[in-house]
Amino acid sequence: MMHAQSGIYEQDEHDRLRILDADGTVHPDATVPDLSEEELLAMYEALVLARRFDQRAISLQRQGRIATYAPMTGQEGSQVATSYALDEQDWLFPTYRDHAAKHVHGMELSSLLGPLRGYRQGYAIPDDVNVMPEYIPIATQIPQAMGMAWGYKLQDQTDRAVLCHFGDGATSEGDFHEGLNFAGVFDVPVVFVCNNNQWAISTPRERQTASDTLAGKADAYGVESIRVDGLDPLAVYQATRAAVRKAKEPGPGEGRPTLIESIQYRFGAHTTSDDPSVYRSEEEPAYYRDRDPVDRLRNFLENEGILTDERQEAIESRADQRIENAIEEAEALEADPDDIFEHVYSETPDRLTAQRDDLRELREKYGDEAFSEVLE
Amino acid sequence: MMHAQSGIYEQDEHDRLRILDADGTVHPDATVPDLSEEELLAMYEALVLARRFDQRAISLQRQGRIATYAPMTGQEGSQVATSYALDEQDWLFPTYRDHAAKHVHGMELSSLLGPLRGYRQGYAIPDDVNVMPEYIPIATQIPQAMGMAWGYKLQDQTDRAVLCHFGDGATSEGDFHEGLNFAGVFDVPVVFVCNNNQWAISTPRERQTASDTLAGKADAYGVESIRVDGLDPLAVYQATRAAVRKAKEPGPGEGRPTLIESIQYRFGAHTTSDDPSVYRSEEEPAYYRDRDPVDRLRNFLENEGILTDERQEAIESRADQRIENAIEEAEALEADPDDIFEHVYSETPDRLTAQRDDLRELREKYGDEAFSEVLE
Amino acid sequence: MSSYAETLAENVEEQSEEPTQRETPEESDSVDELTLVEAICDGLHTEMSQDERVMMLGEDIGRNGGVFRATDALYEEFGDDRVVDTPLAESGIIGASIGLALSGMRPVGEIQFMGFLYPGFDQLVSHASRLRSRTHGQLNLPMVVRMPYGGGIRAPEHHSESKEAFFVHEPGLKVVTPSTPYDAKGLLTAAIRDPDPVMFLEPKLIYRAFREEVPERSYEIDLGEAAVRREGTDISVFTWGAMTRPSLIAAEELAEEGIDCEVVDLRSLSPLDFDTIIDSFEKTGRGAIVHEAPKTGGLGAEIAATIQEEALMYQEAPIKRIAGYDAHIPLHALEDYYLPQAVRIQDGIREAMAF
Amino acid sequence: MSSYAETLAENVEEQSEEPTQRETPEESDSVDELTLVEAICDGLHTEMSQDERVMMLGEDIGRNGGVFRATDALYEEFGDDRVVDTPLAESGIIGASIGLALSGMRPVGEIQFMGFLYPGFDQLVSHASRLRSRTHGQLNLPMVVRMPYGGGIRAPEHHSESKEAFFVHEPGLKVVTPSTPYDAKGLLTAAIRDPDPVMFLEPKLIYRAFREEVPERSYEIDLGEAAVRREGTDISVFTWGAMTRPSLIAAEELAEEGIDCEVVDLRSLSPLDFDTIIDSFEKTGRGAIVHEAPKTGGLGAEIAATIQEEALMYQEAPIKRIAGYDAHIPLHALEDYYLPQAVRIQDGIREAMAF
Ligand SMILES: Cc1ncc(C[n+]2csc(CCOP(=O)(O)OP(=O)(O)O)c2C)c(N)n1
Ligand SMILES: Cc1ncc(C[n+]2csc(CCOP(=O)(O)OP(=O)(O)O)c2C)c(N)n1
Ligand SMILES: [Mg+2]
Ligand SMILES: [Mg+2]
Repeated sequence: MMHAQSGIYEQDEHDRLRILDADGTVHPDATVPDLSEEELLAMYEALVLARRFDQRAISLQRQGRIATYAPMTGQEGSQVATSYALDEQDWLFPTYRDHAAKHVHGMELSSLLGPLRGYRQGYAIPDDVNVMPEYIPIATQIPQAMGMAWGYKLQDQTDRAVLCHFGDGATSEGDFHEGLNFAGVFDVPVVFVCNNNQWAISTPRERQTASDTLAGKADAYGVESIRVDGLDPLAVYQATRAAVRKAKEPGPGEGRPTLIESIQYRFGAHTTSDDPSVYRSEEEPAYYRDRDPVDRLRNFLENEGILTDERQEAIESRADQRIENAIEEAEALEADPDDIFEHVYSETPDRLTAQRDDLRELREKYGDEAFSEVLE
Repeated sequence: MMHAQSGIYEQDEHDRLRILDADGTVHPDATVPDLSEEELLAMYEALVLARRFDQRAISLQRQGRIATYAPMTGQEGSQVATSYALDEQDWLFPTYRDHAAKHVHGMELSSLLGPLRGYRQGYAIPDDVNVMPEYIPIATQIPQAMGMAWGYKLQDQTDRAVLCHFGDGATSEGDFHEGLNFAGVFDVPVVFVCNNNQWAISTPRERQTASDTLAGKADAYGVESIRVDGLDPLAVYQATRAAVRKAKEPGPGEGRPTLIESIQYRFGAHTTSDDPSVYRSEEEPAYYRDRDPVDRLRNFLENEGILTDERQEAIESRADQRIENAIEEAEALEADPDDIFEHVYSETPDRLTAQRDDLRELREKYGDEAFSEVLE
Repeated sequence: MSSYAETLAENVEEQSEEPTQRETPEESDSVDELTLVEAICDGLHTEMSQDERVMMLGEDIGRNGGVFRATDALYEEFGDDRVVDTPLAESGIIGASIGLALSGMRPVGEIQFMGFLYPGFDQLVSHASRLRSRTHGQLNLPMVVRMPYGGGIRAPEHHSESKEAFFVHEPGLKVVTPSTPYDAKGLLTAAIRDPDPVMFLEPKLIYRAFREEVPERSYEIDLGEAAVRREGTDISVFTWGAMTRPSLIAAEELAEEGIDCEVVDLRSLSPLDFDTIIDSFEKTGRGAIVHEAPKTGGLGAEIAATIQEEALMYQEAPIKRIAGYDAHIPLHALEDYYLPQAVRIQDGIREAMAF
Repeated sequence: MSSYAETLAENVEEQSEEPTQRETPEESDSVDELTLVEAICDGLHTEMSQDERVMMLGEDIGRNGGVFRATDALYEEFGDDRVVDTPLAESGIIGASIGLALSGMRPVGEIQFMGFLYPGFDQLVSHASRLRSRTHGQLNLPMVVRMPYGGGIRAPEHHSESKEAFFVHEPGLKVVTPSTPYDAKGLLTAAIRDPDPVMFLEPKLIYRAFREEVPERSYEIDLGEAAVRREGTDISVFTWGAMTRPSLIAAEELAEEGIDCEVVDLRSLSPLDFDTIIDSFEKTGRGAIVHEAPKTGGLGAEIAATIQEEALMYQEAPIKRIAGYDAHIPLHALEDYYLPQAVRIQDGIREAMAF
């Protein structure tokens, strides 16, 4: 069986919510969500920051300054928009690719870089930020996000929703199924966002499942769903905002949980260790590149007279400055080998303390250099 | 949240395939499947045998002659019909409740009783029988049945299908999801039969999932599905036979895999260790008892003039005789403690052989009586 | 606001590590004669009454009261927001428990039998065990996963598992198993109050084997501490759960032959109480370990390996492992031959003595 | 009938235990200098060429050739019926492998990293390990589950797992891990031909660390046999996988201090080659075990426990376990402190010698 050319059938635009056309003009049937100029500009600034962060991170990886990185170019629009649709008290469950989503919901840029430099400190969540560490084992966040939402509902904290990101590939895992099924049964305030970027590493969407759409899978759980143009930040914002509202205050006959299928495209490689030219054609991205979310929002804002060249410049230089600061901070991180033994349990068991002491002794005896030998 | 009275909403009969009305007359819109008198009688005889086997097994358990048993009264009609719809070379993946399905597809009655008496010999599959040992961990058989069907397709053995049983509860497990999704993607010749008996132990169907139907879950995998009245053996036969044919020779635009939701009711307890009066009302079964599959088929056969009193008597006494023989055989089973160490690997590792020898020595030294002490 | 939520709102400090202030009823010393499974039910009841954040989820734990009645009558008392029948999905149960704990609840999940835990194994080892460590100590997961384990009850396949070693090898999980009703309630209470995820393994063979006095008030038995069940000078027998009783019986019978066994019930399998283990061994110089799980890779290996590491100079004989064989526990006709019976325990101890 | 199916029809005897007759090309001794991952790819290639029943399934193993290129170019040669990209679902991959094996195929499943195996753990321990035993020997499961494991490559969380002990504790599974390219091909060939399910663990740290001569023809290395990599008289060092190299390096450096180490590469972790282990230990009287997994409950415990059981009279010092610590392997900035480095290995051996 030859794979159908991936993404082709995702190019019918009539089955999904969109607000901006490819060139950033407002679609005739659509209404722009109720956002102030400041909000729109801030969203745009976040998009520019995300795009530049992504490019910078890829080059840092090339220089060996960070480890494997999962790029998000083409997907930042959706990421930024989903986080914008959250209230501060809502929680976010991100994947390894959701850098922009994390940042917009409160994580420092430098924290994003910490784990990439090998320090778990970046996963520590500041007290006033509601962002879980990124999930690497695919789909495992889904039952957890559902559980947290359930817990808030049980505690009558009905002003809280939980937003959970995952990819198209994740829909094949058992945890997707179990999580969505619980969400339907217990009617919990959770918003599932499936970032369908058409690829799970080298596996195209068509090979992932024979169902027509990913959104349609929600029916199996009595969960409502919507498909949205994931390269249109305004459409994603609108759909997510509606889902968050519904999670907190469902109307009559409405359920709290929603599955949003945000239709996107992975412009680049799966990660910096991946070479997509091995498994997909160069031409494929063209359709999507023509709908680049950053350009689209910029065109819209320019058309609306909100974005001037001056503002654009300021936005870009602020972004670059922040990224440089973040890199500096991240590169200043250090970790004590004692840290290996900390926080495994609330109280460190004796055996583990003894192991820490052993390592201390060895370091004293042989010096830290002895540990930096290449193992292989 | 109070559970809705379970099963109520399953009582709308217009959404499912049926051939016989409650009283066994042929439904006006239906056509009786093309089965000879002999086949119909044989099917009925299997039903009578199943019902009597079930009653006998329950009483054997009460007498302590077998261990925990999962009754099937009310579900035998569907079990017998699904196995009748198979060709000899097709494989069957049963659960712990599918005694009749196993027997009709070739397993001896005495084999069914073996494991219940504590001997795995009953799980050994005679060479000319294609029935897997029963699956106890819920839903785990689903990816395996799919894999076997896939293997036959790869080997171009297109005259083979695989039929896989599971319950309503099983649809909540990740393995249901992964198995059906693979089946859709690889288009394999498998027939999934969901025996929706409205209960997973004490959990009613409504609590299992918020989806409208279980059959509808197949859409999420691009798999075709059908709902059938599981208390109507002829309807189940027809649906299964069609699914088996399609698995082997799909028509244009048809997929090979099918999910059949066979709508049934668990007349009795989950197992002999279960007391359903704790969690469900006595009245509930009445609706279903009025549609008892054994009565229904008998009425039909009597109406058709196929079943006479004489035949009925012969069928009953043959059934009883076969059951008694099977019990005798099963009660004659013995096992050598050496058996514990056999068949763990193709060749028994030295350590395991040494362990066998240790046990032999202990038995010689202390006698087998020493091992029959109650542990607690 | 539901009344449940109201009381919760009073009690819940988001992510607070401190146990909530407990109602301290008149310190009463009234006791009941309870079986082990009743003591578990009582422990759940006591803790749910005192801490509104405690809730339970699992298969058939509600109206049905659990397939072993471990949650009997709790549904009626606490309602279906706090005693929740879930869909049939173990990864869902454990994944949900993680999320519930993160939201400020104290979930107690039930897995119907240890043999059905595996669909949820990933949630345990990839997340429950790691969220504290991953977040540099910033998140904690006060959750309990209860499950009956072990053989001997003439159950079908998959109902007699004893794979505690899987959990012990995973850093970040605590693992406990009681061998008496008193301990069952005390360890369960401590497990529920503990800020870390605790696997609470229930030896179902002795769910109803005997009764013991169990205080009505709540009390904790510290996690991480073994109990010396019988003092002795000749050999140390290390065991846990349902194997404690046959080990004690063996010890009594051997006493008549002049072999004086010390029987140590580990109770906490992770972290292990190595101090008690080593102290006992240094006293006796000989050791035997009794467990149901297959010998190879079982927890007995860890205990023997540690003893030879830390107390080789005291070791007078090989430490004997009296364990399940390296085969799957057979269907019930042969299970008595598979599990360590008193006869096997005695024989093993005699062998260790004779060396 | 597809041409694939045709050749299959010739080759396949349903449930036959015998390996099919292999084409025996001119017995050639031509060799290539291959890395370990190349040797794996070569082994897969050789076996797929010779036995049409062999097929592969996993995530990204097709066009992409596997994230480590272990299946490089196999898709192009054998087509997508035999090198199958599956949906992203590990229970699906292992469950499907079981079914495929039952149908007469010889599936080789790939799990992308050991840390992502757990969703499929249930299929492994509840079924793959048991179908032979459950059916009283009537069914067998010739299937292989391959996966890269171990740390040291600066990978993200969950990509450095080393939990071989989980599989070893489960009866019915075979577990092997190569430490050289030559062994990689030979063990993999044997694993594919074996009638039992084999977990094939690939030490990814040394996927490309060095090259070795690997014959082009196919050959088997018997499962269940350890290899003495360095003979020595003073102490036996037991290790496997990627830890073999630092252990050998340590041995060479210690030789200069006059400590003569015997280094035993276990290769087969289940069943373990206890004969070789005990023989070596009886010769040296001292032992050390080196592994990446957390110490507690790791395979080192089994080895030490067995030695003291069977060779206590020879034991001159505590057997030292040089292992991962009882914490999760840290993110990469600290992983060199976590994994047993040559310096730690040397120090541990010196300690065992000094006792
Ligand atoms: C359980 C599990 N299996 C395999 C992997 C390896 N892996 C990492 S990312 C990935 C593809 C994920 O695809 P998708 O869900 O579409 O997300 P995307 O990367 O496209 O954002 C795979 C297979 C993993 N991380 N977890
Ligand atoms: C993985 C797993 N979890 C839990 C159980 C315990 N259990 C046995 S039967 C059952 C209910 C199954 O319900 P359903 O799938 O509807 O089948 P039925 O028994 O009604 O035929 C449960 C929870 C199990 N066998 N396997
Ligand atoms: Mg994707
Ligand atoms: Mg059911």
